[in-house]
Amino acid sequence: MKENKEELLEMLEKMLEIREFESSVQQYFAEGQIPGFVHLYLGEEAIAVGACSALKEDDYITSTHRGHGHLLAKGGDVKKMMAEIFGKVTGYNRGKGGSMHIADVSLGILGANGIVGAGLPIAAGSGISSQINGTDAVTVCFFGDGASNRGTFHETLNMASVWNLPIVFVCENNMYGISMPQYQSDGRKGQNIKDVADRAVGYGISGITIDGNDVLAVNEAVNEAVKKARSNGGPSLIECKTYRWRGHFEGDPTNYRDDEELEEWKKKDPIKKFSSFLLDEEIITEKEFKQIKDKIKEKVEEATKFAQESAEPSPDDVTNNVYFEEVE
Amino acid sequence: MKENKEELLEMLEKMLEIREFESSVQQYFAEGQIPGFVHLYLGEEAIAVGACSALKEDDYITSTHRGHGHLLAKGGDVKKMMAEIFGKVTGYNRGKGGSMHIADVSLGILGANGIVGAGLPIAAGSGISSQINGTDAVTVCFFGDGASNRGTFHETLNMASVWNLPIVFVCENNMYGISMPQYQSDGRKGQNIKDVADRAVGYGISGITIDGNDVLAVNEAVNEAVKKARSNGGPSLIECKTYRWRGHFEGDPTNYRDDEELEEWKKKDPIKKFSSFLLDEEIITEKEFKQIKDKIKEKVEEATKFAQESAEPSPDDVTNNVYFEEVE
Amino acid sequence: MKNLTYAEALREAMAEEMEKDSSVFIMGEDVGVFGGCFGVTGDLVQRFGEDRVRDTPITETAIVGGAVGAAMTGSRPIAELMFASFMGVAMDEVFNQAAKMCYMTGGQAKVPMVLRTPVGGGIGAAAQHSVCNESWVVGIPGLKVVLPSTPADAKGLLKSAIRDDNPVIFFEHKVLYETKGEVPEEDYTIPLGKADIKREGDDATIIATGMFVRKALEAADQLAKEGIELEVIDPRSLVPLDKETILASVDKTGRAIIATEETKRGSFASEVAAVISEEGLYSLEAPILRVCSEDTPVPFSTVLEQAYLPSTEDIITAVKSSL
Amino acid sequence: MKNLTYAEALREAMAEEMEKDSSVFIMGEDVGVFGGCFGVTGDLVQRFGEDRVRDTPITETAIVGGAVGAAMTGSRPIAELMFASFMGVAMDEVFNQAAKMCYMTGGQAKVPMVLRTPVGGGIGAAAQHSVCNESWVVGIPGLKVVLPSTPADAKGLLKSAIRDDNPVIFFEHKVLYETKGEVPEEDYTIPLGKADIKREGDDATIIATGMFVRKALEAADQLAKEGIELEVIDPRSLVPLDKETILASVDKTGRAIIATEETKRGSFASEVAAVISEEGLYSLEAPILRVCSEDTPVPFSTVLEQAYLPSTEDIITAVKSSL
Ligand SMILES: Cc1ncc(C[n+]2csc(CCOP(=O)(O)OP(=O)(O)O)c2C)c(N)n1
Ligand SMILES: Cc1ncc(C[n+]2csc(CCOP(=O)(O)OP(=O)(O)O)c2C)c(N)n1
Ligand SMILES: [Mg+2]
Ligand SMILES: [Mg+2]
Repeated sequence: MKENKEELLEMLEKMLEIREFESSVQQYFAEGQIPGFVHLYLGEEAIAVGACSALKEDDYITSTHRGHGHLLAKGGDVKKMMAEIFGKVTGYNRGKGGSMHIADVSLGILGANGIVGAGLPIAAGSGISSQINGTDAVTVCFFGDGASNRGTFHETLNMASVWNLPIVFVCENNMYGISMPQYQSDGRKGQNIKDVADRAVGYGISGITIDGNDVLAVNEAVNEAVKKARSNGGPSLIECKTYRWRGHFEGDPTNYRDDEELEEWKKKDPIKKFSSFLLDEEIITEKEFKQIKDKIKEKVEEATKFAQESAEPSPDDVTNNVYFEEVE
Repeated sequence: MKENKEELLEMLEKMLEIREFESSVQQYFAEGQIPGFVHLYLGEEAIAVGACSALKEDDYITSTHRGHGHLLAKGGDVKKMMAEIFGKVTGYNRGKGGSMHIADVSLGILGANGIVGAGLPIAAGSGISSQINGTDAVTVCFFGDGASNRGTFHETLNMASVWNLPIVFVCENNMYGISMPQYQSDGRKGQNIKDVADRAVGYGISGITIDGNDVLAVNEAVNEAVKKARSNGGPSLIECKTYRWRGHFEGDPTNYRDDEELEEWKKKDPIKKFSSFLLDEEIITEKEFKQIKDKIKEKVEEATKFAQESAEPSPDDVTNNVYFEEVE
Repeated sequence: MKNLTYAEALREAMAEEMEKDSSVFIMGEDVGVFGGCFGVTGDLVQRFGEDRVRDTPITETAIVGGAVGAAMTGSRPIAELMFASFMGVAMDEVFNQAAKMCYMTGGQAKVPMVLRTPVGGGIGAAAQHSVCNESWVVGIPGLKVVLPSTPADAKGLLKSAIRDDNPVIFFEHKVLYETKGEVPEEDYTIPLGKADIKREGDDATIIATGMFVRKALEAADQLAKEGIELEVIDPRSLVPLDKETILASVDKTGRAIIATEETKRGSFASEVAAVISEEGLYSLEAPILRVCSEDTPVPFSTVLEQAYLPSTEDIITAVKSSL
Repeated sequence: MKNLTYAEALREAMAEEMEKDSSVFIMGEDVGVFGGCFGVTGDLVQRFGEDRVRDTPITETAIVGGAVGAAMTGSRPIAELMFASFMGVAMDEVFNQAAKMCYMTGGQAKVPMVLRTPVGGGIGAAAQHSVCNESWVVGIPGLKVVLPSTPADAKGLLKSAIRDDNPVIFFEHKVLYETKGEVPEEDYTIPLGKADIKREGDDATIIATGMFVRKALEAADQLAKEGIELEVIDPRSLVPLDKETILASVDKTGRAIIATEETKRGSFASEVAAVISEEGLYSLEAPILRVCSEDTPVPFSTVLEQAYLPSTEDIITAVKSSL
């Protein structure tokens, strides 16, 4: 567990950064400034931050369609991310990828991914690279409860287990895959088990279920799993229970769930939980908290401004980057 | 469990029929009379027979590349099967399918399949049909230990569970997928668990492991699972431990396993086991046993003769059957 | 006649067939209470119940493979893939199972299933949600392939597809879902394999599909002002392909331009060009031109996506260069 | 020069590259102690160990997706799919991941992976083990696609593919594995994108791939006796395609026949026809003909499979009909 104040504050800042970032994306999408689809991470901040705080810069992550939080937590640049989401040439992907495809390969961020479950085999690959190239890099593979029903989940956890790959599988169980409940005793459900972590048994690896809204719990669990993976102990599965505050994508009417359910979960706000802890334990003061919030707000505002003011890609760029070219 | 003599003899006959059939295919393949690939079921007869003896004619099965045994056990016609394997126009598939694609849709045999694990989603489909059309048909889905590592296994068991489909998943764990051991504590392995049945937990269904060389044990387990499925109790997974006597396909040098291992398993010959039981319990006499064997030998010889003497398809037939045509 | 959107017309087709035949059912992700990602299934779950409008887990392989098995055993599944871009996930089921089952079994197995799925860019959905992958299935023997361009075609073709005893890949174009058109009141079907001449003309033939029928018609309107008369042919079903109508038109005009949203290389447009160059070469007075998207993944930024997609202007330029 | 089989040449290419570059590794089903289903990897596991010659479970999706991830993170995977017919299982990984990663990330991600896999019929392996599915990947921007016809080409092209910083689909033809040919002693590569004129001639151009290069050369031998001189072009890499060589030849001969083992509709052969009809129409003195397999799944019986596959005789007939 993170013990010193500096590390705890870093986590708080990241969570606030994600919250602020996503709120801005929500707003600018509603205003029509952002094209395409966006899937917001609001309410799930503790997972990305708790998990990525357990990683070193040269560790890897694979992400999902709901990737902004993961990327920011792994150190992604706020400006380049926002610019990418706005489709600008200054974005991480030069405007070619957008929200669902942001990557920073130099930071080990192997990309958000528009195909549910596609990040899992890619994580197997970075795990293999650690073995082939003899590095101690660990991969954290994020995916949703819905993704855990795809064949890629099965094939990857199996491969990771038989090859003892250094991977931590972090399942973000936010209770839904679009309109499909992960589990309910009666009626439609994505799977017939309450805890996704139960699936670990089928691969001979450890699987645990934790409170995904508790950043310290996430950090502790992932930390341990990372240590194990780094010391050749193989993969683990960690299921983090959480809830997405917004619809599946912006524009989703959420006609498949109750407002009360959302309200219940809002009470479990991961940021409120963590900041209350830090305040109660007198690790930070209200004033410090406010300062951090203001700083983050400014940072995201700057990023938005950067994105808005950046140039569009040139139409001629459309045919670049189909094949890789070494840039000097 | 099958109690009366007639039923027990039927099972014995089927096992012998498969043994004889496969031995003939082995021989004629070696002689060059059969083109393509053949995957023999020798040594695994108890599973197909135990399982299919629990089914009614309008129940369904899905099969695999190693399908001869399943098809015969479900009532497939020996002549049409042999003719198909020889590529003759009198074969089940008019010579278009061959060993890996034999089907008898009218008997609920939804086909052998050349793609490992492809039978599983198809079994989900026949399960759905039972619900849509309000029949009580149950589907037995056969697949190997190797297939249980494919995504189709995962997706199908999950779907079957959430929709409570009437399917019995019968995993034939013959210890290898080609050269890959299903499990071993050290070295290469297809999966990191000793029993494939452990995977049932991940879908919230029951999973058991049984002796796949004991036809009565298989029959009993499948019978129970079929009853459950037929009365709306949903799917089950039954893992049957067995061993293939021949190489993966005819021509396989089997450089990945020991002769001793084979010899050990030959001692557990499912036919010897069952016939000894029947003789010991005096359910049949040695003489009856010999009579049955002779009858079966003759039947398979006739089928082979039929196959050999049948006509080749006409080259013009190549373009027929791409699309379905109702035959009056 | 009534005025319906393309999405409504599709829904009507499904509802009518489900009413008529209890073995017809729908399955896919979020097709139930959510009403489908693009709203096509809408209220069908309320009308037909959860048994016949099945919400699946995220499990494309089992959806398509399940449809194959259901179709082989007396049902008529309509499976929905939320985006055609996801077809890769279920490609073995499309290619090795659905398409081949009848042939492999020597004609025994009937696989009356429809796989509905939206293609196309233009909504900023980027590389993994915008593809036009008609060419993947056009080359697979055993499949039929449809791509309607109007509400009336959508309804009539979908009803034929549901009644067909073979697997039909039924592409829909996302941007067309909300477009409106006249649809007959009475029960009708449109046969698979019959092209529609959407506009007659003598100067050049445009073979266009999906969204590009609209763009071709726009181009034709503009060119008409300059006295150039385009014949616009919408094959509607890509397989079987109505070669006769296409070849007759090219013979009349001497010019063939194929306009589709696919990336150019290895496209359905290439196939049409190959057919014309094989069976209609002597009709040609100019090269066969393909007006297609750039050979790149679909980019996200609106500017880039517009550069990627061919425009009405591109069609006009192609026509003029061939005159 | 040394005399090697196509399979041996492939193995040499891998061994040499693995010796030179420790980030190159192999993974696939039964590529280890079994030596590969067609014996291509042979003794490589003994030479390079189980870490670099990895036997996988039956898990094509994870194999190809794993190769993508490994390639993005500093390795150079050579993934083997036991049969190209199984590509559908991993199609999303080929199409949405491997092919698009570089473009989607704006050029950040490099995906230097090779996917080796055998195509082709002729061995009675029936519908699900015999396909030639070049067309699936020829149309996917971001991939390179190779199909060698001789041992020397196989070795030189595979070495280029391994060194390439992009995903390369490397098709091999099953029936060619045991064919022999001269292979240079020294280290050499053959660039992707350069066609080889396997025989020069003035009367007609045959563009042929894989097994059909052999058949085209047989046809050329026979026609030469009648005084007809064929030019036989082997593109070797289907993407990038050496259009210049093809168009120059067609311009010289005035006739283009494309001979590949694929089913005809929607094939790579169609793409070549489309290119010629678009960029070389005025060179043509006769229709462009495609000599391809029947548009059916691959049948099992030897008689039917021979009827399905085009023969040398079919090529001769096509040439004559175009003269
Ligand atoms: C293979 C695939 N199938 C379907 C989709 C459409 N889709 C996008 S997100 C999503 C739900 C994902 O659910 P989950 O994995 O739980 O992640 P969450 O959205 O809840 O974070 C679906 C079905 C897709 N992108 N890819
Ligand atoms: C998707 C797919 N991958 C690989 C193969 C090649 N193959 C055929 S059988 C086989 C092994 C199957 O093992 P298992 O499921 O245990 O069945 P068994 O052969 O042992 O009966 C393999 C890898 C295939 N046919 N399909
Ligand atoms: Mg979820
Ligand atoms: Mg096995």
